[in-house]
Amino acid sequence: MAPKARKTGEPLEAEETLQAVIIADSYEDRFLPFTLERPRCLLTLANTPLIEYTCESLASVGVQEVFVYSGNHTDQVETYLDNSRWTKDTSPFSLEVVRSTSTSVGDAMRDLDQKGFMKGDFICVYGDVIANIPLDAALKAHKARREMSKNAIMTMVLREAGEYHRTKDQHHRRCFVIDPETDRCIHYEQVRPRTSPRLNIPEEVLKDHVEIDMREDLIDCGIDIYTPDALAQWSDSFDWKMPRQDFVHGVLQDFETFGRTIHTHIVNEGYAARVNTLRAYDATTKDVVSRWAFPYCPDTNLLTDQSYQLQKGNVYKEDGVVLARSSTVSRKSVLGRATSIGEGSVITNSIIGRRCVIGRRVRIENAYIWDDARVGDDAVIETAVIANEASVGKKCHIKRGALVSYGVNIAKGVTVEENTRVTKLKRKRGYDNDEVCRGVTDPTIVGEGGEGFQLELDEDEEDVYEAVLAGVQDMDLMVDGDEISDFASGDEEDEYEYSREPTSRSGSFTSIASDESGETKRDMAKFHREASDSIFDGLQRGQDPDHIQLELQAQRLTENAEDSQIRRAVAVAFNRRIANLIEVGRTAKEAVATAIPPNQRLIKACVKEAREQAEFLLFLQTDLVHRAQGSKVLLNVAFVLAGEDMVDGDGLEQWWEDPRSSASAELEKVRAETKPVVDQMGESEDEEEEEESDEE
Amino acid sequence: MSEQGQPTEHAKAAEEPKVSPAELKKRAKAEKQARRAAQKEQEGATGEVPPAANGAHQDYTAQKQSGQQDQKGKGPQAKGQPQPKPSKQGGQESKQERAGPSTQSMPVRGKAAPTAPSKEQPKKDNTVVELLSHLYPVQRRPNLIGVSKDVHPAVLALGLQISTYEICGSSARCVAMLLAFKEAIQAYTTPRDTSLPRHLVSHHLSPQIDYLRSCRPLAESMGNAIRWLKKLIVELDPDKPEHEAKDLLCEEIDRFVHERITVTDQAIASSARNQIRNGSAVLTYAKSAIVEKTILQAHEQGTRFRVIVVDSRPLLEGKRLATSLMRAGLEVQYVPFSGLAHVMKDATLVLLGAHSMLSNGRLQSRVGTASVALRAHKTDVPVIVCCESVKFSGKVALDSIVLNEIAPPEELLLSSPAQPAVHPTAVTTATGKEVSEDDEPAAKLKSLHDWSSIANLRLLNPVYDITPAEYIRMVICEYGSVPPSSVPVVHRLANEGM
Amino acid sequence: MATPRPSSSDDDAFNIVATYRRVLAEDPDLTMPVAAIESLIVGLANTPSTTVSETLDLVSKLTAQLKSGISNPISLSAGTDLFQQYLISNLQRARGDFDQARNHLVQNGRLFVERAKAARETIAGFGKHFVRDGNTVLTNGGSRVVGALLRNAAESSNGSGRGSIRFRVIYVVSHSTTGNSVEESETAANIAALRERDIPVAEIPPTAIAYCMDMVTSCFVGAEGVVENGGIVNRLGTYQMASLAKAARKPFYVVSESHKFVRLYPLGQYDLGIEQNIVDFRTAKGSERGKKEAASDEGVADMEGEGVRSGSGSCTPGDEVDYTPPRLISGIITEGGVLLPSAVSEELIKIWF
Amino acid sequence: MVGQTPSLTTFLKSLKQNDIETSIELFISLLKRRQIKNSRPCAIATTHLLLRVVAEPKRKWDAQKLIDRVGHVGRRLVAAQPREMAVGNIVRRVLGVIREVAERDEDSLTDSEFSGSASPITGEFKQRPGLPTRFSEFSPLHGAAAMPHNMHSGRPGTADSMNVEFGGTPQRPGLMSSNASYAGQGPSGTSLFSILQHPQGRSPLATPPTGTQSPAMGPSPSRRTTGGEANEKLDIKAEVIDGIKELQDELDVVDSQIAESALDHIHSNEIVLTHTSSQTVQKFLLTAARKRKFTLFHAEAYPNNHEATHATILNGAQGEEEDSDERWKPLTSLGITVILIPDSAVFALMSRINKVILAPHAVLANGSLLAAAGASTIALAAKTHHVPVVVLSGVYKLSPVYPFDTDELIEYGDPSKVVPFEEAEFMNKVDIVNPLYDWVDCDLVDLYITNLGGHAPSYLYRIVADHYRLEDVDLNAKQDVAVKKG
Repeated sequence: MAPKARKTGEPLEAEETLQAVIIADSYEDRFLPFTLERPRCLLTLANTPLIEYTCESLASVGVQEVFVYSGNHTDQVETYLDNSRWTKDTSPFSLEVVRSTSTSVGDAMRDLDQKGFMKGDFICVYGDVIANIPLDAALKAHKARREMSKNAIMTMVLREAGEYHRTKDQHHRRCFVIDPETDRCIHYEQVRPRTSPRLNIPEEVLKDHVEIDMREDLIDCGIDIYTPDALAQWSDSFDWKMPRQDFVHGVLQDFETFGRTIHTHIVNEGYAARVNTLRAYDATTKDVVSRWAFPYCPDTNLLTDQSYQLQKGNVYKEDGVVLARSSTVSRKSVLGRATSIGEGSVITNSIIGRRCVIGRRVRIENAYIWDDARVGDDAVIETAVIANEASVGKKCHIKRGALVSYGVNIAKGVTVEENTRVTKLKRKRGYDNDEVCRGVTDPTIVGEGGEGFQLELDEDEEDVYEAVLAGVQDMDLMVDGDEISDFASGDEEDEYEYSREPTSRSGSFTSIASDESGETKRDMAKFHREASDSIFDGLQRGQDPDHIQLELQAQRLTENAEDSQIRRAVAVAFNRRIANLIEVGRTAKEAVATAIPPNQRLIKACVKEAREQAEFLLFLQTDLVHRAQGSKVLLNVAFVLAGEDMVDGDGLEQWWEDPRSSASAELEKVRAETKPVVDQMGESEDEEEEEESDEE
Repeated sequence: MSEQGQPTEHAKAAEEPKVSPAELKKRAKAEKQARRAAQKEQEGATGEVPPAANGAHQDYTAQKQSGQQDQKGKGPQAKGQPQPKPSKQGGQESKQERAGPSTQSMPVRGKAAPTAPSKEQPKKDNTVVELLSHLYPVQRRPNLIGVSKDVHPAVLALGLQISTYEICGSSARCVAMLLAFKEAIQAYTTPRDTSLPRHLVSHHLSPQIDYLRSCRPLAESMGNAIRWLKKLIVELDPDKPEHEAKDLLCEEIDRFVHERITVTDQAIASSARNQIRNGSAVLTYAKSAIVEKTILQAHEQGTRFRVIVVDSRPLLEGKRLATSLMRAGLEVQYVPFSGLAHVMKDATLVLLGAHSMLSNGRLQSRVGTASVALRAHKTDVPVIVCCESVKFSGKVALDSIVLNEIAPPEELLLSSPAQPAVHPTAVTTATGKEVSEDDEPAAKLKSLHDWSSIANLRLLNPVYDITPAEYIRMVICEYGSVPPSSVPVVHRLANEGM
Repeated sequence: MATPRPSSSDDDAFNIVATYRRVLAEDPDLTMPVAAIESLIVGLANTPSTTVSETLDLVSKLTAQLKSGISNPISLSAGTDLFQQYLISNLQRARGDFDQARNHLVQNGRLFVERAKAARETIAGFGKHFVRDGNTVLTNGGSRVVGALLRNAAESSNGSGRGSIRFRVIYVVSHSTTGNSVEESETAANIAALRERDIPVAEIPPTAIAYCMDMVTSCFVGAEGVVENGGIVNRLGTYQMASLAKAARKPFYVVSESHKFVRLYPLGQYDLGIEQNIVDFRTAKGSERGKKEAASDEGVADMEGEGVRSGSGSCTPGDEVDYTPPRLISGIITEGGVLLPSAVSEELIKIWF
Repeated sequence: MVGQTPSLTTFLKSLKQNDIETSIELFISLLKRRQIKNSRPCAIATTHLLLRVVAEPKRKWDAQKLIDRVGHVGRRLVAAQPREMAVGNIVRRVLGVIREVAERDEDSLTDSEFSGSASPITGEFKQRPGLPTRFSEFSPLHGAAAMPHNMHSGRPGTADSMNVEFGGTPQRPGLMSSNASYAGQGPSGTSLFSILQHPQGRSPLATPPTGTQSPAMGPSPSRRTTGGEANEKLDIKAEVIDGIKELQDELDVVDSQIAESALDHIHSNEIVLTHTSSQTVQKFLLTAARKRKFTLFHAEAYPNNHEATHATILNGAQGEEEDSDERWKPLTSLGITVILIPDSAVFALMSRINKVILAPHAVLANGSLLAAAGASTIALAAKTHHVPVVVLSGVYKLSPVYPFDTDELIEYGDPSKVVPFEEAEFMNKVDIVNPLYDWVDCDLVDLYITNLGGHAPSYLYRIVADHYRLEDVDLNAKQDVAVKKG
């Protein structure tokens, strides 16, 4: 079968038409509850359905023939496409929606193989990809390789990105081992986040290759170039479900036997992203709105009936938007046609669909509001998604991460708690996605007269909520500690529904424990030892804080340590200094007084926001547990720190609240004496705390 | 705290898998040595310099590291170069990262430097722009041979770092110089038949100074400092025993550094920050330690405002500024020089740093400043210059042609941030160049990297320009705020008065 | 805009000046040039003239009377000159259908008026494109065209079409003690109309223009006459406003129907050919002006058919005008489109040469 | 060719096989995806596309149908990428050509038709609008009330200007003079007379802008067609096609025409500064370089255009289509000293420069222009140093659009040109702005050089006027009419 395809493939070369497959179904449900009613690829991103972006991307690389695979909601997909310009005879490529019973990418591929649509090499993408990468180079390279050996069956197109990138899939650390000579991918693995980054590379790989790159800094948005041969591979092994975990992995496994090779094409220009989690949705929207995906920006008006205009500060308005005089729409927002904003309302960083009615004095931040939604006066909407035709009553408060699904009606004055997901429909038991039924309205959630209920999550869906949450977290949280990857549970691959491990819900900053796992543990320990030693020396020799600071900085660069480690090192060093002052007979008070104030710059340098302060205190505390007069010292330190305002009310508060600070009896004991300081600082700063908390 | 650069982490982490542990150790070692070295020269130095000078100052030290590394050929860049193939993008990219915001420690200049000498010596003639030929250094990067033996090693080292731009920024250079001089002075012994005040300057100090001048034209601040120092020495009581005299000198120098540079920053920043009000949009250009400090302080004292950072090739210093501000939690907008016209409309205040204030009220500062000031002036946005009085100068200048400095043209070859990995190491390696060509229409085409081989083609990379006084509303120095017209007054008071 | 003042007109069968005043009075939103044309037509109708030359003589006679009868004839002269020129160009050539042409004029007076008004609407129609969301517009009261323009913008500001346009208006209002009522009521009406339409309007005295110039995005003024070099003659204070706008680099637009183009080429403020006692030097003995009464009209020369006028021709206070040179004007918005001042002279050149 | 990224060349190739609608759609999406960008490529593509539209096989056009068709297509193109003004300009020019042709038929047959009765329509179609056109080009709404006076505006002067334009065919001057013979109009007729003109049969209320359009569109075609069905339909298609061909020729020669005047502007040992890479400028300088020695400072237009600039300096400007390899000699090879400087250095050097030469992206009706970002900073610096700023622009870049709101004309590009996408934290926290164009006000420009010669900015309105038909300035206006009617 496959060989035949190849045979016909050869002569065709000349006028070979470029074909592509869109896997429109995600075969998973990270977008619950929305995906109950709509296929993911029709969800709108910046008011344009995802599939549009995908098709654009394909058109822009000159694809001539497209097959769309879709599992659930196929009819919707079909109807949409039938009315879209992609099926008109003016469309740049011919498009066919393939109905299949596939429940995984694997099935789709096998089906494709049987149907034998594919004449030659083809591109395979998901229905939720946004990319403006020119593929010519990749295709050429691929072709060239295939000329040389027909075993080069696949090329993966990958985009470089830093290790932590808002647009990058946060919860699978996909690790590619590549032979730079041939761009061959010789090993692929998905490292469980927060587990030791140890790869088990078969040693022959290491033997055969002079030079290998290990890349974990790549955005893999599933743009692959297959040969028909590859399809054959799919067909040969029926258990394969996912292109990476199964296919790539599998093919590489039996390289020895079949000698088939998979290659990578790494690009460092252009944009590529997959909207496969709500978090990715959030990130990608940001990218699109702030023009990283240029030319795919709202004001490009991909859809013919759109009329977005860019205004200063990346505000996009479609014709006929009605803004009350006193309303303000500030940076990075998109407003759809015929949407009206009431007096005194403030829209920030939000996407609002068409024909929405936003009441008076409404505050909307980082929210995604789809078409025809209405929001009552004085409502507050934080980072949340409000789906089509949903309505939010007066004085409602939609908290961060809440998802309000289609047609849900939140009665006035109701507060929707963080990360609750309100919907009208629910899925019949069993995984047939299309089987949905109306659920019973739950007044406790949507209030009297409201419509909808909370969709309770099965284990495997948990991570959606985490994803949302993660999505709104700002970079530095994502950067220190792998909390995020922790959030979205570290299972294999997201096309996958099964075997999700329950997710931990650790607090929003690095726990001490989290610093020490597996191999990292060793490095960190090493760094910690060195750093704290040198700081301690510095303090002993009464060196200038800046100097110590520099020393520290240098070490940090070498060890590539994280902020929290620095803090820890500093904390410990100070404790040691103090301890040893006490040994020479000073009282805790004196000791602290001599140790800290002159060197406060050192602390200020690495301890800034409340979060960091809390962490710092935590480190102090935990370290003091096993030191003489620990509690006394802690009290004094806390006092001094507060006095020199190196820490403020928040810091102390957070620290005090933090479970880890009262984890064990001795911890409790140590911090006991410090309580007064905390309280006193606490109330002095309560007010700001309030506002901060809801700014968060 | 700007040092704890996330990107560095990424970069590092990103390359972790690729560099063998052995390599890792090597680098670690290299860096450690560097650090030690840095520290050695550092002794005492940091004492005077508060985190205030951070921006400049870290550079200054960290640069030392990289300096050392370059000499040992072990520095990260050095290692980056031999990478043969584009396929190593990862590696390069992460290098890029290091060159990016995270690199307060290694100003982009650092990279350009190594290639400079080799490229320059042979065909100086057709690389010089006649119009400005007077500005080209006789010989950049003096080779240690032929330097008079009187030159103190500390000064020698400093000279190298200055000439390779590892220490740049006029305050940083000034501080570094004085510290070096301290060592030089300590090492000095008065010959029999003469007395320290009479002999020291002429016979011991001047060779040092000349040497430094030969490395890179002295900054105004250095000039002032030197003048001050000479005066001080000459006025010493001849009968004072030598060691006392030397100690005295050293103390004085420390005091000078402290009073004239360290503290002044503080003073200026704290008066300048009051110019920033709630809701204002502060526009600044390139990177100035004082401006940075001012903005940060204003932010700390709770003023709500946003910052617009305009930046320009080749140095992209503004990016470093933007990074540190963003880390401090400010709302930052970053604009390439070409976007100037657009952002100026929204700006309510323009804060500029200075290389030096000239006696006719004109400002000498990073090239491009003049355009910014002009645009601001036209759109009626107040322009404020923050400048320590050490940088005030007796000189006058009408345009940027006579009084200026030419940086090595190679800097212009730096790959644009647009495509980092395309020619990341371009400056230093031939391979980098090829890479860059591959994705241009015709690979056969010449690239900018063989510019020097093309007759009639010149690259010109001036360092400063002169901003006319009428564009400047206010100059803030440690003595307070003055109109540009009274610069000479302050100069006499501050730099000649003593 | 000029207002009727007790006229010292000669005892003609047909009193052009009176007619003119009547016409103006009857239709408040009629512009002076049109009014002038109207009255000329009436005149033409009343006095039977058979030959072309007769007609022309008659018209020029009437024109002369009219001009001499009105204190500030600049604006209306636009109308009269236009009319004359039209006659000349049309009648002279097509002798055959002289009567037809004449009748056409006589019969269609009303039509012309309508067109004139239509022109105003037209201007308002696209002039509104100049007003953008978030703008602050500065204008000095009285001009009906500007009024219309702003009203038009206000109406389209409710999100229809291109989305809401939220702008604010600063009106320069001179409550000149002796100020003429028409003017004031005009302004008041405009302001009221805007406020009706939920457009915030601020009223400032002329002395405050410079102060608020920084918050202004663009200025719009009307014109009594647009002169040959593209400059304009308009109520006192326009010049200073334009100068200030220029200084602050704000666009300064003139809104005017094209029938207000006057054949007049002033070299400066005192070259408008009219007598204004704005600057009145006084000593204990009284005003200087007494003496130099006679020598008060240089530059009048180029307004043809214009003889030396009697002292009666001096403006009432609140009625004074000044001249704004073209270099201060960013554009002239006419029913035909936006002209650069340089284009104006071209237009006039077309008629007169 | 497998997976070839679409571009101007591929588009032109595909024009042959694709049917018209497809080509239009394709062009639109190419515009949207910026795979065809910058004035020249857009202009070229547009002409070719319209050529196809007009030449559409088995389609009999009468002028009106053709106008509507082209207008319709034009609107879609413009809507797709309003900031590529060249597209709109070309569309307008083509419409102009059509009306031109239509009018010629007119004359050949209307003489008999309406003898005495001077109807506005006949006027409109009889001769190209001299005065009124120029008079109201700037109007975003195409002249409106000015329409009636078209009938009086046959002036040889105008004819000439058009001849320059279309290499005027002999009969046209004749046509002009012939108007005089019509009743009710005078050679001295002018727009200012509008309110006094030809009242018969016109309700004053019909005068408002949209109204005026309708009679033009409505009755007239029927009138005309009833006239000379036969002789008109024969050639109109061919004629128009020729017209468009002429347009294409114009696009080919435009640079050389501009370059011809090089020697009048660049004297020996001059120091010239230019910005970003532009064929027009390159050709201009090359021509000068053949005869004169001068020094060129070249600002690199970072971050959007510096690569192209470098390439130009090193290897000479690129040929017509952006992806053809054909290049001209670099200036350096002609012994011209070229000095590459970063944009920031412009002010520093300005005091030594005698002339600044810019190439616009588009030139606007009031003499202001859009050019690569950074241009306004340069122009400003030049102004303050009293250095003349010369703008080289093909007529096809002159747009009759009036810049109501200059910010709207600016396109913002891809921030990753400024900061690499990889720098996660930076791109996440800092908002990065990368404008592609600058708006340069007319008072910063001293001289425009088009393929018709040199003009002061204040006179530009005239040139613009000569090239666009009053009725075409605002393409959308017709829609309004249509809407109002239906």
